[in-house]
Amino acid sequence: MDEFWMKIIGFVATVLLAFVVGAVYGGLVRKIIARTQNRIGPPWYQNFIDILKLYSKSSAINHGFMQHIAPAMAITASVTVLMFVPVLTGDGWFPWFENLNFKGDLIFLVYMMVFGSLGMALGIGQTGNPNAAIGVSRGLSMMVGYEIPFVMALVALMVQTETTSITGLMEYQDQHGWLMFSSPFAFIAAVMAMLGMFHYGPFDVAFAPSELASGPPSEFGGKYLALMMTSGSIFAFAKLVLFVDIFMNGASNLIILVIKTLVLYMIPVLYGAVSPRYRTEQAIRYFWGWPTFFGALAIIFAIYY
Amino acid sequence: MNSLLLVILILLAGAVLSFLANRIMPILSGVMSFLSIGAAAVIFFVQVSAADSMAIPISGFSLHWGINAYSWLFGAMVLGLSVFVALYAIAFMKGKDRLGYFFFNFNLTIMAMMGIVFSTDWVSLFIFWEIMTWSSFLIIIYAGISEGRVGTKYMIFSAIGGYAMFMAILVSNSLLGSFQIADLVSGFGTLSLGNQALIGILFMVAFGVKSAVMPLHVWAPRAYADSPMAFTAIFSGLLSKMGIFGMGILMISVFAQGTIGQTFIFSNILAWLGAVTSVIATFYALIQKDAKRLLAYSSIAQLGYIIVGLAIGTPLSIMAALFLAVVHAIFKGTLFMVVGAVERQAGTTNMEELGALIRKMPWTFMAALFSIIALAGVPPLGGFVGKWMLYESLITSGFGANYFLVIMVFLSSTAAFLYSYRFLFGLFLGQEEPEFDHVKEAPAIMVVPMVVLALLLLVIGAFPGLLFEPIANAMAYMGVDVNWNMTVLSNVWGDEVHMEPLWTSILVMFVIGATFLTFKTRRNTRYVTTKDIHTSGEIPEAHENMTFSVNFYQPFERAIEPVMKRKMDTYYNRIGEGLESLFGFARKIYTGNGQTYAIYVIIFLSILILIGETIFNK
Amino acid sequence: MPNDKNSQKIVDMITGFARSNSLFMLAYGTGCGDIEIPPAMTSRYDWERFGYRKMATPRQADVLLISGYLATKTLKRVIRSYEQMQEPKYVIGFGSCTINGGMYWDSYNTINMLDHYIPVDVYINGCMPRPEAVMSGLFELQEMIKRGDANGAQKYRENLEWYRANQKKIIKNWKMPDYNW
Amino acid sequence: MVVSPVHFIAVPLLAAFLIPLLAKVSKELVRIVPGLVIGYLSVVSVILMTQVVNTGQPIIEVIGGWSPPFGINLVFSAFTGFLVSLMTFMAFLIWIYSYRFKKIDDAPAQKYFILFMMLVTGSTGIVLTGDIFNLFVFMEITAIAAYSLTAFYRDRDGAEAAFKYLLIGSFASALMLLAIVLLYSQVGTLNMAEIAQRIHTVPQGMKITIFTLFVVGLGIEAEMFPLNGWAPDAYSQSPGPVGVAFAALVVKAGVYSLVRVVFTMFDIHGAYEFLIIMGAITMVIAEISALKQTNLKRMLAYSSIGQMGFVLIAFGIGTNAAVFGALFLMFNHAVIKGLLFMSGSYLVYNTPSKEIKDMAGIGKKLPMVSFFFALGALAIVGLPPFSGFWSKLYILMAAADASFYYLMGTILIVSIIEIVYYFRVMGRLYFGKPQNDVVLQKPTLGGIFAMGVLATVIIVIGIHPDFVTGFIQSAADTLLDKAGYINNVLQLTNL
Repeated sequence: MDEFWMKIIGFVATVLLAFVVGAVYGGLVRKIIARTQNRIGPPWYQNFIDILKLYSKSSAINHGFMQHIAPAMAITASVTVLMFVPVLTGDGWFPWFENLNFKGDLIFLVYMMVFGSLGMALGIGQTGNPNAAIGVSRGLSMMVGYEIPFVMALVALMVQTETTSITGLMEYQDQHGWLMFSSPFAFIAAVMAMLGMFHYGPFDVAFAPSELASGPPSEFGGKYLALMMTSGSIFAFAKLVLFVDIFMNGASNLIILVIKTLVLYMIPVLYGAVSPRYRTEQAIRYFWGWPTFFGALAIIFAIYY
Repeated sequence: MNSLLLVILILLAGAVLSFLANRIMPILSGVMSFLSIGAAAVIFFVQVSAADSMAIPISGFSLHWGINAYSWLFGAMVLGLSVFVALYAIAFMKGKDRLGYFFFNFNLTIMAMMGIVFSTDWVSLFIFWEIMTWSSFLIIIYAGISEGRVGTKYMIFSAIGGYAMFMAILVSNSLLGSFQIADLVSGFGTLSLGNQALIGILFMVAFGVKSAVMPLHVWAPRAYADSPMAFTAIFSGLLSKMGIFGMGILMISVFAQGTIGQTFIFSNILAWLGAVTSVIATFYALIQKDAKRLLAYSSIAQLGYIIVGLAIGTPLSIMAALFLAVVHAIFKGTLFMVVGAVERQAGTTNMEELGALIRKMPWTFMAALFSIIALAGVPPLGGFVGKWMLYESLITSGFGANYFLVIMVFLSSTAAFLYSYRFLFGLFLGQEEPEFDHVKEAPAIMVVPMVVLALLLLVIGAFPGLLFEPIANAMAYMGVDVNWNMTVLSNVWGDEVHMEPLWTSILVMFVIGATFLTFKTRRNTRYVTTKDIHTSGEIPEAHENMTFSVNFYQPFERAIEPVMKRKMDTYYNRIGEGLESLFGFARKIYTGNGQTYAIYVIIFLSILILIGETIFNK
Repeated sequence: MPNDKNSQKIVDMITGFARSNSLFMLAYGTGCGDIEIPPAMTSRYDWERFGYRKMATPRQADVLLISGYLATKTLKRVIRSYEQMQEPKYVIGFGSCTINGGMYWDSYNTINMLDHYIPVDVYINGCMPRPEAVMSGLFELQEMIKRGDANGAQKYRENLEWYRANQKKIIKNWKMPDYNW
Repeated sequence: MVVSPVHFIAVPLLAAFLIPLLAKVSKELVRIVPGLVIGYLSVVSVILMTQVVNTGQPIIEVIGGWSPPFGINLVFSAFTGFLVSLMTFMAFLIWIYSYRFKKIDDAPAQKYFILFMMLVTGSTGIVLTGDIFNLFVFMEITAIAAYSLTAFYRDRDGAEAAFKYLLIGSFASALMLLAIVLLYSQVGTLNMAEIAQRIHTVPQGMKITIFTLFVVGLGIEAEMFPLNGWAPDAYSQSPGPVGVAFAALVVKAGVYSLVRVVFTMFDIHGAYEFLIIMGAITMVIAEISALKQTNLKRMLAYSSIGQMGFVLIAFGIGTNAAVFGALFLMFNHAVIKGLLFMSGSYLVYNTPSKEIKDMAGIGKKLPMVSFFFALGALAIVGLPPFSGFWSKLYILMAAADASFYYLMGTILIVSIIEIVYYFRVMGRLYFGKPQNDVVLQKPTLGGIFAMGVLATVIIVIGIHPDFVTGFIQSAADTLLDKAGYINNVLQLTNL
């Protein structure tokens, strides 16, 4: 029983950590983008203020049941993904952040990541807003684009290490060093896929502000938007941790984790800050071009490894 | 009386009775059909055991029937789903004409499928196979769309398949001296390589047609889409599985005996065909604007996965294939029923016209939602379990080409999200239209089967072991042993997915999130219509519909344009045209002119006299 | 203790802080004043420093920025957008046109006093107001939110009939969903 | 002996001559008497067939007391008996069907039944006779009746068809006569059993020449390609019941004689392969032509030719199983094509153009007829559980056992073509939109009855083929037992 409560505490702590880190990263991103544009930018805690304000908005409307529960589905997906990604390894400084860590399986994670998007898409669909639907159409189309190199990279890793679970990959890395170096093509493919995964420029066509009226979430306000942003923060963190886990052998304490995730996160952020926007089909073709080539290379590399 | 015979006879009697009942009262027709299928199902699940077997001597042959774990799996699938669909069909077909005709063939198709499942020799299997073919053909042309062209296409391909099987059966009989399936299994290894290939390819063509593998699939989209939805649920859900049933026998047990099974080439070609089928079919599914067509293409794609699983042939992949087969039967059956309900209530299935039925048909939507989640393979529903096993089996198979196969399958199933969403969006979401204000929820008799099946998917997702058990038994019968666990999925590398924590996590978080959303400032949260959206201040008129539903995936279409340029259909049409002109030429032999015919006689006579020595002198 | 005044105050303070430092703005940029917004957003003045942000939809926005004159035709859209926004919501009248019609004071198709139609919390004077003025107007709004003075929405709800009567005078083909929150 | 094979020839011939006289007594007698005659023959055939099967010995009847090889003899063996039973059965159904086929006045009825009686006489005579010249005579009787029946409607098309038939048919007669003369000059006998006994004495070259003449002559009657130009026209221009008679009687007799020549009289081994090749070509060309037809009856005619090609293939394979299959197929073809022609005729009568495309939606107006047609279509393409399936199964099994894989492939591909055109018609019948309102020619009660009987036979045999397989098996055994045939016939000499 004790253990159970410890786990629950660990679970809550992990979610909170993910939220905090994710939201701070969100603020930092805004700051960085501002700096690249020669602006000062908002304070690093701006996202917290925004979320707080949105929670405090008094009224909210919905267009029906699906829209009502869509953010719940999003946060379900985010938290569940987080639960299956080992946040911290070993007996670091903060052992309670070793979350429930059900054996995370990569294929499962790939699918679980879609759960939230699909749930959101359904909610968005119910609003009847054409802009939102266009956004969904673009977003889903692009997802098909970036998932391919991503999965290729994952398959390459799985084949190379003969395990499909994240913990397995990390054990392998404990012995053979970071997969980032021992499987470089997979890393390249995955990072290129990551650009799309975070929906920063040039792959922000789904949410294109000022073209689609902020796209998919355009009918979501107040608590819905707040929950979506919370979920987004957690999800971003979870994804980053996943990348760190599979390519950089995770992190044993919080600082290393923050450093590693931040470094990784800077790739899409900085790339996005200076890039114009791709149209959807251009984005898809991009993903099915070089990233897929590297993915294929990674698989071939893994076969002969 | 033997319970196997009883099942068949009840279904046959049901067919005849429902044909006759139509004369008394049309609705009785459907009721008769439902009752007979229900009775057959009860007998099947209660009475039929592995000990049952029988032989019917018939003109020099004897038709052997029996049941084993493998055929029980498919039998259970057929009758289990048919009961629901038959119940649904009562309401769905109400008010249509020629119900007797429909339900006669409906029952006959199900009878034929049970016959296929029960058969332990090829002749019996072939007889029922052909009965299944023509009875389903008769239902396809029931709708009368385009004057049976769809039906003709179906019939041509079925005939190709059927006759390929016929030939394979006869060749194997002449080589092995037995029509028994078991004898083919045991004797296949003794055949020469050429004969193995011949029999293998012929059987593959036969089963490939029904399971709509790549070059043989062109009949499927229209046939699925144009028959009445109550039947398409059977057609796509079960009839296609008969192809899988046969392929399973071949891939799992027959080829394993032969040298051909060890060369990899055969199964690899098949696996790639399956994968390519699924990718292309998925692409076609997502450019459809008719929900029925969308589901039809989706069926083809899903069957592609199953074929990949069977062809790879590791224990896990076979298990994945069989699991997907069962789950696909359930969710695709449900989805076609959903489309049927929508068609019946709203009068159309065009996704560009329909929309926002969610508030009018909430139960139908729920069934559709669960089925779609299962179709897309998103956890935690049943579809995910099958997909996971398929991927893991490919990844752990240790064969280079399979790693690219997994990418193909993945591409297909990721693109499947697109059409999954399109389906739900097109029918149930989007803006409400006054045109469809009159739409009401389908009658309970239609809703209940759909919802029950949808819930079944939920249960299978939580306890996949419920399905693993019969599947593992079936595979054990076929000589492949697998380990299974009630709620844990595992692959050969020892990696596992535990469904329990997954379920707990998802459920807990969902409940927390939903509760939070619902109770926070609940009083202030209110429903507004879908007209009340951000439209830059413009207030849309009641008749203005702003749902984005035309060319929904246009950007994606542009991206995949090079693939879509080549259509199998056009190749067949070209072949067809070529043959037509060739036939036209042949037909000209009969000029209709008496003199010509006389000249033929003379020429023939002279030729024979000239070369008679060489022909006859042997 | 929901009725505890002190706790209420603390909550108010926190929400006031959050609301005032996170203003999502819906700019209704039909007038010429909208040209002054980009300088305010971009590197010269960079209003994101203060948590201001442009939002594209009224569902997510807190502030309706009426940037300039309003023709009778556009008034309807503005009202609609305003009503679609969720509380708490604020309106900033931008430029003299919104105050008294400005140079269009005698135009047949421009409204003169925006305040008659929707409640304006802050006016920014000038024709055009420079970005500095815009920023100062926003600061003013921030202060008002913190103080709890920016209650235009409440005013609108309470005096809905009066506003409606004014609006209907201008808009002849009145066809608008009910405003009921 | 109460009944004897002679009745098959004597009674209908007598009836044919009596019909004009009877017409003086009562108009109705003209219609009734042929029925009685054929009914009687059916009973006779059943009695004789049971006798033959029970004793295992053929009944050999010598006409005029001259024993073979000098006199004419009739051989009612299991093989010929089977065919004769089939023919009389079909003839009986044709009588029922045509009793009041159309409201025709009596003079044509008189002619019709006279000719029909002659047709029956000739066809059964061909099958029963043991004498090659006698066979020729019966073939002429059949042919003359058939020419006349083709032109029965006395319209331009009918006359043209009849003329073509006559033209080709005279070739057949001439060639056969020539062959018989040559044969007689070589072996000095006309008795088929004796010919079979002495054929090895004929020089090879001569033998082949004679054989060639026979093959071409009989091939015309058996609708072998390219000698079958007469068939489509004859089938499509003759009245409905006559089409049935062609399919069930005339062609069967032609195939019988060809088979008799190949299997019993001659000992040329190359003939079997020849039959296979010619059968395959016939089948392919005919089915392809059928595919392109727009006229229903022509389509059925070509299909009929195709089926005959299939029969020839089966005979050509020559094993016991194959011959069994071939005989089964002949049975099935008679029954099924009978049903198709009977129902097809009514479909055609209700569409003045006779075009398939104009038959759209007729299934709703004539449900029974359309149902019978659909059933026939399902059966003829060999779908289980109808009778056509079993014959196809047996033949293909025989082909597989003989390792004729390419042949099997050809047959099956052709079957696909068959499926295409039959199912196209079916789809059109049931699910096309009705085009025009024509005055419906409802089938007569007799017609429905005849079709119903055939449909029942198709379904019953399909589900339980054992009803006929015993007879067919003994028929096949008898056919292949060449020595037995010679012995049985020539035993009479020694008596």
